[in-house]
Amino acid sequence: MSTLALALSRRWESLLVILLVAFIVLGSSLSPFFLSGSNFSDLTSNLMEKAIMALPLALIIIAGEIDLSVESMLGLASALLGFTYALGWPLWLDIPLVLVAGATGGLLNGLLVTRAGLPSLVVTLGTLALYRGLASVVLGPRSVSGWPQWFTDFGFGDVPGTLIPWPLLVFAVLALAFLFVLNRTWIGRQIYAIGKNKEAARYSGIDVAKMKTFLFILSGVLSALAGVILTARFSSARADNGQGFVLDVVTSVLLGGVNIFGGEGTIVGVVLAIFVIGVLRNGLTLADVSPDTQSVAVGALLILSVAGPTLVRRISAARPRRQLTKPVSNS
Amino acid sequence: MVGRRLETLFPKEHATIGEVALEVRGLARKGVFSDVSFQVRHGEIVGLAGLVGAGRTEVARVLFGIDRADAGEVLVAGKRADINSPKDAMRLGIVYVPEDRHEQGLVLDFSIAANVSLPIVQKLSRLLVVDRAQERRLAADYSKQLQVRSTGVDQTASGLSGGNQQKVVIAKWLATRPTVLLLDEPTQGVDIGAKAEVHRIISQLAAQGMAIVLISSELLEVLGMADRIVVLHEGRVAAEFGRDNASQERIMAAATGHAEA
Amino acid sequence: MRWRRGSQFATAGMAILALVACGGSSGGGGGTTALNIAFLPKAVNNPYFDVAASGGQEAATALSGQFKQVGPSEATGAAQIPFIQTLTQQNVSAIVVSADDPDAIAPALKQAMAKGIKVVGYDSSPAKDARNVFINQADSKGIGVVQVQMVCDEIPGCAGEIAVLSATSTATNQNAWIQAMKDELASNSKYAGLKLVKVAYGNDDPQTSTTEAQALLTSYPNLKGIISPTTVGISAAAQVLKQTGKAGKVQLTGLGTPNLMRAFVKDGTCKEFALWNVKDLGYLAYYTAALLVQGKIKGNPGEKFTAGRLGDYTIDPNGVVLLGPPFVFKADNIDQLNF
Amino acid sequence: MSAQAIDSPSNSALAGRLGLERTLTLVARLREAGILLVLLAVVVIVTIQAPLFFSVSNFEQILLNVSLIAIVAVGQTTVVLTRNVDLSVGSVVGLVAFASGDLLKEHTLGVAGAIAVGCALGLGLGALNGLIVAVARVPAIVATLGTLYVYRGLDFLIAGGKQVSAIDLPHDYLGIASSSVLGIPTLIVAAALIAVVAAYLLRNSGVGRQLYAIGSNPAAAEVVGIPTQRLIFGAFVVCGLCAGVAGVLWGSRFGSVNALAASGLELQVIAAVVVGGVNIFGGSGTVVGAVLGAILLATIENALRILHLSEFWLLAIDGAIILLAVGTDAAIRGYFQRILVRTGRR
Repeated sequence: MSTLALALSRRWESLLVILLVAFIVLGSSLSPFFLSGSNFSDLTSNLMEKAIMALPLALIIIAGEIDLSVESMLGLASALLGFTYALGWPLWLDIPLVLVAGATGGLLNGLLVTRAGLPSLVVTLGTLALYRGLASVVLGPRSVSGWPQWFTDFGFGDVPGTLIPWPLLVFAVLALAFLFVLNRTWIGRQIYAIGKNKEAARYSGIDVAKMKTFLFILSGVLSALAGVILTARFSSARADNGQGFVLDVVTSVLLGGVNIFGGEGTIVGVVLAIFVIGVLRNGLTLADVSPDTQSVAVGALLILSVAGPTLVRRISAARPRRQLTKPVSNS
Repeated sequence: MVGRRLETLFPKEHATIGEVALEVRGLARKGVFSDVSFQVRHGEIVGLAGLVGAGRTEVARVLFGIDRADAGEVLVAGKRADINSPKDAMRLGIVYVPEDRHEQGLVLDFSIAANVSLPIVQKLSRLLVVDRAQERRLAADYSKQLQVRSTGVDQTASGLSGGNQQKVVIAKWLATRPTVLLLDEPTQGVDIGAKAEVHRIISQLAAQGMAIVLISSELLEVLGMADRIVVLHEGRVAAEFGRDNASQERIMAAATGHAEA
Repeated sequence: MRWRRGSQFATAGMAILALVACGGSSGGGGGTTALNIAFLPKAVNNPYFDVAASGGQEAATALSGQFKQVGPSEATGAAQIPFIQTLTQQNVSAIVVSADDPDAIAPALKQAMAKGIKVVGYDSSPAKDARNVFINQADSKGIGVVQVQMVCDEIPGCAGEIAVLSATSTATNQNAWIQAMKDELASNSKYAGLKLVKVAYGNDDPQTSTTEAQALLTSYPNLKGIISPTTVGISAAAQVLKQTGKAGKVQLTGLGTPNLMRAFVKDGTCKEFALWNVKDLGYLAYYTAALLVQGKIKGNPGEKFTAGRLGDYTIDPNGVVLLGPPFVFKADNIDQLNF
Repeated sequence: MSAQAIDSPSNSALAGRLGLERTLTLVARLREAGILLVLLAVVVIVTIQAPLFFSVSNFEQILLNVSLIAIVAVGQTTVVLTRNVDLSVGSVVGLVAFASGDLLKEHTLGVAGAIAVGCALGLGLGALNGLIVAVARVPAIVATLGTLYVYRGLDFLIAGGKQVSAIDLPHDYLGIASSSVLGIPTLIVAAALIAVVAAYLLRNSGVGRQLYAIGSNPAAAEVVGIPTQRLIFGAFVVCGLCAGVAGVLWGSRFGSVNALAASGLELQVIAAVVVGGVNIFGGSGTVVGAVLGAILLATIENALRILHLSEFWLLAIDGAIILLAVGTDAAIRGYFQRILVRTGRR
């Protein structure tokens, strides 16, 4: 990563830390019950499914593509889990099956984008409808409940003796793994190369199609995992689980500093942005603002997180170019 | 430039011509080029001349695995090779310095070190982690060897001059230790000084035994650098000349389809 | 160089975890005796629940307690969970909830009860062990029987295909009434001629209910009657019958509010429908919650109590309080009630 | 120095493009014929299975369901032509539907006034989309994903849980949906009118042709001096206006409106537009195609109901159709491009 991009992302991340603190202050001023351990525990547990889906989506957008179908894959996974569990199959069989279904959905997205060469925007818009439709075909209006105690405790409960929700542990491990892969490994280096210049990556021997397909599969699997966790938390499998999540997931990636055109972005930024949105929504909820009205704020955040940098870039471009220290003779 | 003897313009070192490194027999791609055959030996520079649109870049893209041939075969060191992707080509020792440096050659936002290591970044990693020290050492060695002028291997490629950028692209492929080097308009859009340095590098590589295919629309460059010249006209081999019996007129005649007998 | 920036993540991450870990349950003891009671209906934009809320407000002013209503915009079961969590955080003294998915909200309600918050079910009961008392507007059997009886009176010869346009498939009250209707149709020979062909779900959303009602008419051309045991469904069905000119040919009955159905009863699209006094339901639910909060009743079976203007009530063996018999609205009595 | 022939890539690309242009409109014609064929096939198959499908009243029911989606599809087509997409149409229809319904309920405005305010509101919301995309240069997918939730959130804010029921609405407003002109329901006539006017303008007016040029090759359009950003802004305004018109008629059609009206409509509209041959890569496709696409989807939905198949398949079919239509688009486009590249060999 070039030094310029690093400086830019570090400045963006410190902006997010300030925003996080600001929203915590806003939250505590809106309601006396905000600053409490149990509230932060609830806030975090409501956030984990979206957070888990934001990680692979960050890699996909850095690689220059997008995946809008994540919330529908979550719904389909929840419906399949309910369907198989209602058949009496044990959970240790249902959960892997559901993750495989997630991988298959991701593979379909990947092949349509890399082999058929279709734009990922339209493909994943199609699968957003397709997977949600399949979920309602699998489970219809039914909801499956009666889950084993350990399963619902995992979804809804905290690690004994603390206020840390179990799903937070899952997310923390995944976040550290993604941070490691993106920053330190050749996979991360290739993802940045593909995002910054797809042609140069291809001409450097990188199998762009295989890498992108892998990322879509990863997104499918983790969306399915999020579906399992949400089913546990709600202790009820439904075809309409996860509806409307795509806004928060895409916003946390773009607010996190990932460039919509690919090539730039860090996991640290995305994780910070996830909690910024989580704290904002929780503060507004405690002030009895309905979730849908909250989406006005989150929707605005999404637009600003993309409009902001482009406007800054255009303003700085418009200013007369100061003489750079080293004359660049690009003859 | 007028009247100066060819040798002073193009520093052509003496290279011992070795075995056939790459042989192309009857290569064809529907509607683009057909029945293209030529050989490149170790230490030899084969110039591919012809007008723009003659299909020279398309041949190189097939040899490097970007496109697939419809007919013909490619032999590397005498053995038949099946090249379906750039990765296959690299494994066979064939590398390609593309015509468009910015679009296909470099990731401008990456540092020199990151660009040089890109094709072999997987090999430079242990347990997935990229060995940054080895990466920087590699980049530093090749920068010194090719005399890349920069503030250091951490400088972003976008800050380099055209000539230095081209050297980084060459360094990037030398790092893979290739046997066959395909060069597509290597000195296009490069200042005079850098052009000479690139030519010096090319002839040094040939001297060290590299088999080189030089695609160039500059007749003087082809005449000055190449040991043998293959001329393409509308996707077909129009003529082939040795270094001594080639001339601007003969090449232009072949390139425009008026070859004598 | 890389790890220095990583440390920034560590500091922010630690800040969150530290707050979460050491916070402990500083939320303080359960609800105090002050009457801070919140209503949580299946969905807020539903006129039926607005009327119940007005009853709750009336009881609140009578007992000088606080009343507020929060809830999701769409009647999907799981959507109520964040609201229950928030009310628990806000330390309300009691939650009066109509469950759209009784099992989904059970864990959250138990967590609230663990903190001393009283939970009263109304209209549609949460899981039995996730509430102190359930206020049932009318016993399910009674509602099922009266609706079958009404559709039979309306259809000439009391024979032919009938269909049900319900709310959501998971609502306990809807399923209980539909089951009661099926049992009544099977057991009572009087209804041998009636055949229930389809149960459609309008999700208590006007638009879905309209398209589902249309679908019933097109898919079953010789349908004789529609029973819609939900205020949103019955008014949507009435609108469709009028628009397609099938009013009078296809009978309509179910549960509806007088204000919504007045025009349709007057023009004969829907001869009669049943309901209960929704306002009283809200009043009784608030009153019972208040008594629980003040400790005047424990919610044990057999306990007797007076609920202000509504008089005396007893809690039956499985913790349910019955509001009263269903009330049948016809053209002649529809003007008396205004809600 | 170098005997390099001047052959800048854009000249040959532009020539190739115009050739491609004629072929793509040919493709659009083929696509429209294609949809009619599929439509005919569906009608025939379903009629065999369930004869009562083939009745004037049922067809009228289908067209009635289609009318509002078709109006929004007309607006969406103008946006997709410029290689953009507007995901917020569902929320615009919902917000306008509730706003105009509420105005009528509180008797602040007569029917004509409410309709005017509704259309103006739609136009304004479309203009805001246009500003974000054309001025702030935010990609349309992100901008309209954001405004989808912003407008829906505003809908909930002003609705505040309230609902506008049939009895609150004036009789002649409700009459619009149930009235008919020369025997044809007014909604269908309105939709047909809007489609015809839009089709005419897009094909024959200068602006219309420029929209096609922007979509097929934005760089070339800029070079030729077409005010791209201003036209893209205009396309979003038209899209907002169409959604506004549909929003105003929504209350009349469904009798009651709450804050959830028309949520999810955007997927149905995009499916109709894409299956109607409007190329997602921009630059080709017609309003007529989009309307035919909407009719095809509505016919399939109606057929599902008649055949008692569970209507849960609907959303899955919408998704599958988007993938199928875009796939065939790409295949056709790739095929023609290969021919053109091959003849004008580089």
